[in-house]
Amino acid sequence: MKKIEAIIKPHRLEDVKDALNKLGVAGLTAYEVKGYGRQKGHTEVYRGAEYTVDFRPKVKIEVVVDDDLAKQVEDAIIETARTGKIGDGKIFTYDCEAAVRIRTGERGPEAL
Amino acid sequence: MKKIEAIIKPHRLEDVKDALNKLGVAGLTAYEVKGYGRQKGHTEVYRGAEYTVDFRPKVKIEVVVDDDLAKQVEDAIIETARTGKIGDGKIFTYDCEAAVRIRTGERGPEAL
Amino acid sequence: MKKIEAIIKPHRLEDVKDALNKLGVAGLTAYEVKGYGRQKGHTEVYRGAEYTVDFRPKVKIEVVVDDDLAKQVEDAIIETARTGKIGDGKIFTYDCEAAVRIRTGERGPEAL
Amino acid sequence: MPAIDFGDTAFILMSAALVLFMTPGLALFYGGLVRSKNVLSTTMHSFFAMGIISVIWAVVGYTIAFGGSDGPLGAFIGSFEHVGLAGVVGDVTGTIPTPVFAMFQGMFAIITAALITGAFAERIKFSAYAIFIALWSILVYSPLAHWVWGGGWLMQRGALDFAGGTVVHIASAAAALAGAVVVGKRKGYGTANFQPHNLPMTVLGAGILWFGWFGFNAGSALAANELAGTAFMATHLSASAAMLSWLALEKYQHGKATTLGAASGAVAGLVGITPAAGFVGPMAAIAIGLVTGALCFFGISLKNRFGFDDSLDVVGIHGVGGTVGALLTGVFATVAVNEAGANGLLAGNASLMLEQLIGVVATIAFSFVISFGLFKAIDVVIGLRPEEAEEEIGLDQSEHAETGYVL
Amino acid sequence: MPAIDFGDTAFILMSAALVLFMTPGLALFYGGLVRSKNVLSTTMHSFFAMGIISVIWAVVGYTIAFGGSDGPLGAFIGSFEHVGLAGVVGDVTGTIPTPVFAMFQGMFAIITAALITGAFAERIKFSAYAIFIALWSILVYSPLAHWVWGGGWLMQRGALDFAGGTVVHIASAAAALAGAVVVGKRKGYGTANFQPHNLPMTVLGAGILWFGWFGFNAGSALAANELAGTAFMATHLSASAAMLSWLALEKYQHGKATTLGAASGAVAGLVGITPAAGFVGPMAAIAIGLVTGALCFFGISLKNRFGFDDSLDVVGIHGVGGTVGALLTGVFATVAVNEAGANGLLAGNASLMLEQLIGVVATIAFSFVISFGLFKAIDVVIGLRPEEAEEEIGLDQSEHAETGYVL
Amino acid sequence: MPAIDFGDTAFILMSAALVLFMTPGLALFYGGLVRSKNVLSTTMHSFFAMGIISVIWAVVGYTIAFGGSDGPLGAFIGSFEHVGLAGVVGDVTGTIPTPVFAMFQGMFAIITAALITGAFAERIKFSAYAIFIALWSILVYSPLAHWVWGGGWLMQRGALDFAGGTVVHIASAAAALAGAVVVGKRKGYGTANFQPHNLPMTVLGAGILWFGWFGFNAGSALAANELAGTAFMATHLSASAAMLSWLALEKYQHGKATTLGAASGAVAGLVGITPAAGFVGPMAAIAIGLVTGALCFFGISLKNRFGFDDSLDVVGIHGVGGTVGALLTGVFATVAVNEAGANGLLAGNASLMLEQLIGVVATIAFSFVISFGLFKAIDVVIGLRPEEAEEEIGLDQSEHAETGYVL
Ligand SMILES: Nc1ncnc2c1ncn2[C@@H]1O[C@H](COP(=O)(O)OP(=O)(O)O)[C@@H](O)[C@H]1O
Ligand SMILES: Nc1ncnc2c1ncn2[C@@H]1O[C@H](COP(=O)(O)OP(=O)(O)O)[C@@H](O)[C@H]1O
Ligand SMILES: Nc1ncnc2c1ncn2[C@@H]1O[C@H](COP(=O)(O)OP(=O)(O)O)[C@@H](O)[C@H]1O
Repeated sequence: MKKIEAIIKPHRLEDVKDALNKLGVAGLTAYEVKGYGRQKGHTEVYRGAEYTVDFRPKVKIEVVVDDDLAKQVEDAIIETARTGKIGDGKIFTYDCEAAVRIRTGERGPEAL
Repeated sequence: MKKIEAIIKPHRLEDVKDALNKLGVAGLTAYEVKGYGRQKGHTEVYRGAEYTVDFRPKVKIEVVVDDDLAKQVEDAIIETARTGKIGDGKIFTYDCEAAVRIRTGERGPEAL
Repeated sequence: MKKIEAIIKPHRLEDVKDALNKLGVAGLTAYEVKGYGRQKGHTEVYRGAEYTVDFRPKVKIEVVVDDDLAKQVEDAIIETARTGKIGDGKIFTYDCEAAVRIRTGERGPEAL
Repeated sequence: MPAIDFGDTAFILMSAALVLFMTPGLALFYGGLVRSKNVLSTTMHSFFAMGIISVIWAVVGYTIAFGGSDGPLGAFIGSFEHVGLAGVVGDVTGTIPTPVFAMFQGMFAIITAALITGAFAERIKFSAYAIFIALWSILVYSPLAHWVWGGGWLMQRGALDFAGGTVVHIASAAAALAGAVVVGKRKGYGTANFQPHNLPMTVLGAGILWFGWFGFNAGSALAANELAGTAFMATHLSASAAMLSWLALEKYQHGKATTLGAASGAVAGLVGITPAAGFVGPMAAIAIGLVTGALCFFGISLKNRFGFDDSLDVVGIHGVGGTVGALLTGVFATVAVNEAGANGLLAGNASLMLEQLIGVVATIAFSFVISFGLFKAIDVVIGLRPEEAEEEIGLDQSEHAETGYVL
Repeated sequence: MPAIDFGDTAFILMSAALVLFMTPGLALFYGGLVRSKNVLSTTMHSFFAMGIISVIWAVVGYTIAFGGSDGPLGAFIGSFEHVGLAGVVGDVTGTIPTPVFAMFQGMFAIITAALITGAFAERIKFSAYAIFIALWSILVYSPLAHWVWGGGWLMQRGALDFAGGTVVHIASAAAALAGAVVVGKRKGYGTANFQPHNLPMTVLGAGILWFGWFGFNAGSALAANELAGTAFMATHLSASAAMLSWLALEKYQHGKATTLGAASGAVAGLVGITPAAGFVGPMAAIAIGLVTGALCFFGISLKNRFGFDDSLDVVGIHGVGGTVGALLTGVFATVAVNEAGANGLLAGNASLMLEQLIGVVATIAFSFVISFGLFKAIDVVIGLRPEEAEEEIGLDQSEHAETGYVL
Repeated sequence: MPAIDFGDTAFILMSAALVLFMTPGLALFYGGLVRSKNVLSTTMHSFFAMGIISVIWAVVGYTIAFGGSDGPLGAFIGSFEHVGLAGVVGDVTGTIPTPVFAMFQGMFAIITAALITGAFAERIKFSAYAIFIALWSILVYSPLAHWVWGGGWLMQRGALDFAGGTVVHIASAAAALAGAVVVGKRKGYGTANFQPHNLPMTVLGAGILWFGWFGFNAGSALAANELAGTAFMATHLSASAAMLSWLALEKYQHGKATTLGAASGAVAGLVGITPAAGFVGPMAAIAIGLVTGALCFFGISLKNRFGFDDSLDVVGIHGVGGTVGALLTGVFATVAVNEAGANGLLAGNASLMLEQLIGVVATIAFSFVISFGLFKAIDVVIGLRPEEAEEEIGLDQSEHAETGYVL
């Protein structure tokens, strides 16, 4: 199995989820992260003191899928998460050795 | 070493932690995530507008352990996180190539 | 490519980011986590009821880099995140199979 | 010069303070309903009104509203004798010092302007907003206050508006409608999730509004007398009853009674009773509350039917509630409660209803037309909306260089 | 008809507003103490009381409490002459218009009902709750108010209760105890973490309660006179002193003085002084505060000893504090402060103590028994608790289809 | 004994309640500005002041401030006749019962102490803080109140301070400066991010402060008369105008007008008008607001120039604002507004300016020196600061064993 991690712009989450859903991905996990990258941060001012905030709000999606599906998932994310502007984010792929569904104890692709 | 990631129901965290502790796991990292899966979401209503919330609050646990311990950790999580109802979550296992304890510079299993 | 995950004390984040930046790391992702480990928790008291809080606030940094850079990144994190006191955290290294930049579709080290 | 009554003065001083407090309350009420990236800009809309409108009121607003009606334009605006609050210190209005009267009335000018802002929350440039409310307060609010309370034509015709159903609620809602239309919809309207980010904040805001509304309505008696007591009672009972009818409908339509529904219903009831508060008894107040709560519950869906993005339901609550309240005043008013008032439909007088209707229509027309023009003009000159990317990042950051929460 | 005093009227109008404001304050105080998934349902308990109790009060509550005592049941409930607040407009009570009196008293009815809700927070169905407080207000609160303030039997015996130690605090705590027992413990009680989710919110709530309590206690003089001043002073000093004794004990027992301790101690002191406020001098008020703060600090552990889950310590604070305050009124009351009051133990009169005790016991018994019966009956008919899974998800979502925070 | 006026009494009772409410407001204002790990400790600084200062005020503070001035030390402190508030019940001050006067004044003692805490927020041991404000209130606040309002030497010289520009704002700012210097900078000052954690909370705090300030300033007329109305008007207009000048400068210097700027400017304007409120007309009030807002905007950068860490800008806002206000009182005061006042520079009397200056300098010197000594002494005896590690974890956890938010 492959674990695909995507760091995307927060407002793309719903669309990405729907796209993956259409591919037959039954589940995924998401959370808010702070991203630092080419996309510049911004400056805030509090009582005259300027703070530079380098991190931008992003959402990270993690989804473990069968090897066959990995490519399609990647493509679907690229398609739905892309706005064409800097800061659209990255997709990273890792090998996942084992998966278990806690409720049933099912293992491997069945657990997904 | 193995990295074990478990996505569980939030109220199971304490018990899972205690169980791992008993196995001799010295440390772990946890954080709140939003999970999408077979467990359905719910509908919210604000001034007549209905929103479907597909994500459910989950907690993700990450623990890196020596290869020998991996199976026991997995079993312990299954045992303590299981409620038997849909949405109990998943356990994923990955290979971890290296570990360092920042404070001392110790490496490998020693670092855990 | 390698994925380096570091769990560090929250107030070290800025320095670590700057150090990695100097090494030529163009981007990274960070988020708040709760850490359980050798560093003890603390006790809170609410209307006479004592609660033990075992988890401590930590920040987790994730950065995917070219294999060559991995060692330097690790060293830079150790150097900047270390305070010498318990709870300084860990660095874990994983293999990353693929990377894509969503905006351009670039792949591999180029995507970073 | 009539004598100052210290009891009355104590009451109106405190009422003025209460009405001022409604604006931070509104900031919370509105602030909790937007997304967290816009909490400060929304809050700022209200808070800034406390600054700009107060100064404008002192300089010209008060005199336009309450200057003498003897001049040729006296039916429409007051004379300019009190520019810069000249002649106010040392004068007496009714049984209270005129500075107290001027400040009490000034607080109404603030909250009215602030109410409008719910319509274009999350998508207006701060500079455009600032210019808009400054001009609106001078060109719309102050003249309207003159029409109804300052001796202008509506007052002369005999329309009843105890504490500002037309001047405050209908006027702000008409401006809000113009704003929603001209400013346009929020980016992502209809697709993105505009769920309120902090409902406990909104409920606190509603609580403060309710609290402050006693100053607003009972204070409008301008004395600590029986009438103030009656208005207080009507205010409280209408708010309560409207909460119940809103919740009942919500339960019926969606299966659950919500916290936001309770807060919205209460505010609707407060709006509905505003024109009537000093003219009706307790059971009429409950009736007004029940009806207003129910009609506002349906009112908030007008925006969907007509396709404008009135983000925080200014039209649905203040427009519908203010109109319903003004008309129900024509139904329930009775001189048994207030001799200085008039009898309404139930007391056998149908003509009041006509006056009420005229008041409503005139206010809507006047406020909508000028507001629409103002928004259009500002849009041409400096632009109303931030860049798309800025709207997406959120106005707190793009307009104010701040972040609401770092928890 | 006696003359209306505008100063007194101004004061009671404002006091009524302040007492109303206590309920949103309580919503914050309680809301901050629960888990974030129940913040809205807890808030709603208080806020909804503003709706339902007000309407009930207008329809029957007021007349049960303050209708005439001449009828055969006059020692227990008032006559029904004021159903629907009939006869209230145009009437005068003391030196204030009766509508003002009726509303001031109505605010007490609201907050008393809302106080109970701390006992069963986080685990009651909203519908069950709504039915409970509606009935409770009619069957328990209004009669009790009649007993103590409306000319009923306790008033005739001579028990002193300046602003509601028995009627408000003891009555609500007894109902709370019944609720905690019948509703049962929260899922996970004793194992899960019930840490407060938002203490700044709770502290703000405590601040609003303190502020509003001036209306509650000083307003109970029903005039802006010396007595109001004395009651104001006693209220403030008792709150302060109780905060100090609570913090001192906390520091001694747990090593740290906490913010929640400061807020809880202050509320305890406000509860403790409520029955005594108009009968004691400043140093007695400080003594009452110190003692109440200390005893409530121990009071909150009663629930552990007796094994009921009084989630937000209604019994520990309002029950213990109200009882201690009622008894200490029997100790410290003196006609030197209030001629219309009575002398207590320290002024050489032991008999007052007995009356106070009778008042306490009667109130506890009456409220507990009826409340217990109500809870049991509602449980049988529609059920008190949501499904386990719903309780776990949180009542905000399961009962109200809302989420408190989206930060 | 002069007669009690019920209107005046109603007003001062309510004003006292409003001033009390300012302290929870300050807790929010300050609490929102610190990092979330210190929100409770910062809140506690204010809230605890409500406990400790009230009791101290009752025991000795009041008599030091308002005891007779006939004794040999009478120019500096009051006689001890009112220890424990002896003789207060039953007495009358002006037209209000003395208990009301004593409580109204006591609320000033609380907020003044609480204001100081912004200077050493996020890094002081709670025990050290508690000892400091207890002693400070006795040794600095009460004597100063005597100097200016209790018949002491500054009052005799003729300095004008309507509601506490020197006693409250300058005194607290001088103590704050001493605190910032002696306690030292926060760990990480200059490098770490000290961004406010909850600005909506801060804005709400500012709203409550504004609301409460009406009690503070208008209440200082000690009657519900014309003067109270004038002071109310001046207060409101200065706050508004200062918000505008602050925002204008901010926009000019940093490109954006901020929400925190609006809140800070308003507070600056409220500070600036405090000494002048009852002596100036509306346009002078606007002028004072504009100037104070602008100078405080620059004032907050003093700490950078001089290198002290006044975390929440007590010196920059209350010190600068109080001083500017005191001096501008010397410019704008006119007997046309208040016969009991004096003419200032614009009315052709330069000598008032000198008195104002003497008042300012004497207050700064007195408060700074004693505060400095107190801080040093406490540092030697029990230590002012927590361990470094504790400061890093945050004072909520290390000093109070609590967590602010569990969202
Ligand atoms: N090497 C990296 N490792 C982990 N996360 C990264 C890395 N580079 C970028 N990111 C994440 O991707 C986000 C987008 O990257 P950025 O360089 O801003 O734009 P783009 O994706 O268009 O190149 C960043 O905010 C960060 O969260
Ligand atoms: N393929 C997946 N990749 C990553 N996370 C997943 C995946 N499938 C499910 N999850 C996570 O596991 C949680 C539980 O899954 P769900 O399908 O709801 O129930 P169950 O675990 O009982 O099958 C989800 O909320 C989600 O966070
Ligand atoms: N085996 C582990 N797997 C994952 N995270 C761990 C593990 N051990 C420790 N951690 C993380 O590292 C943090 C620091 O570890 P701790 O044992 O407290 O101190 P130290 O790093 O000095 O040994 C923990 O709070 C936890 O977040």
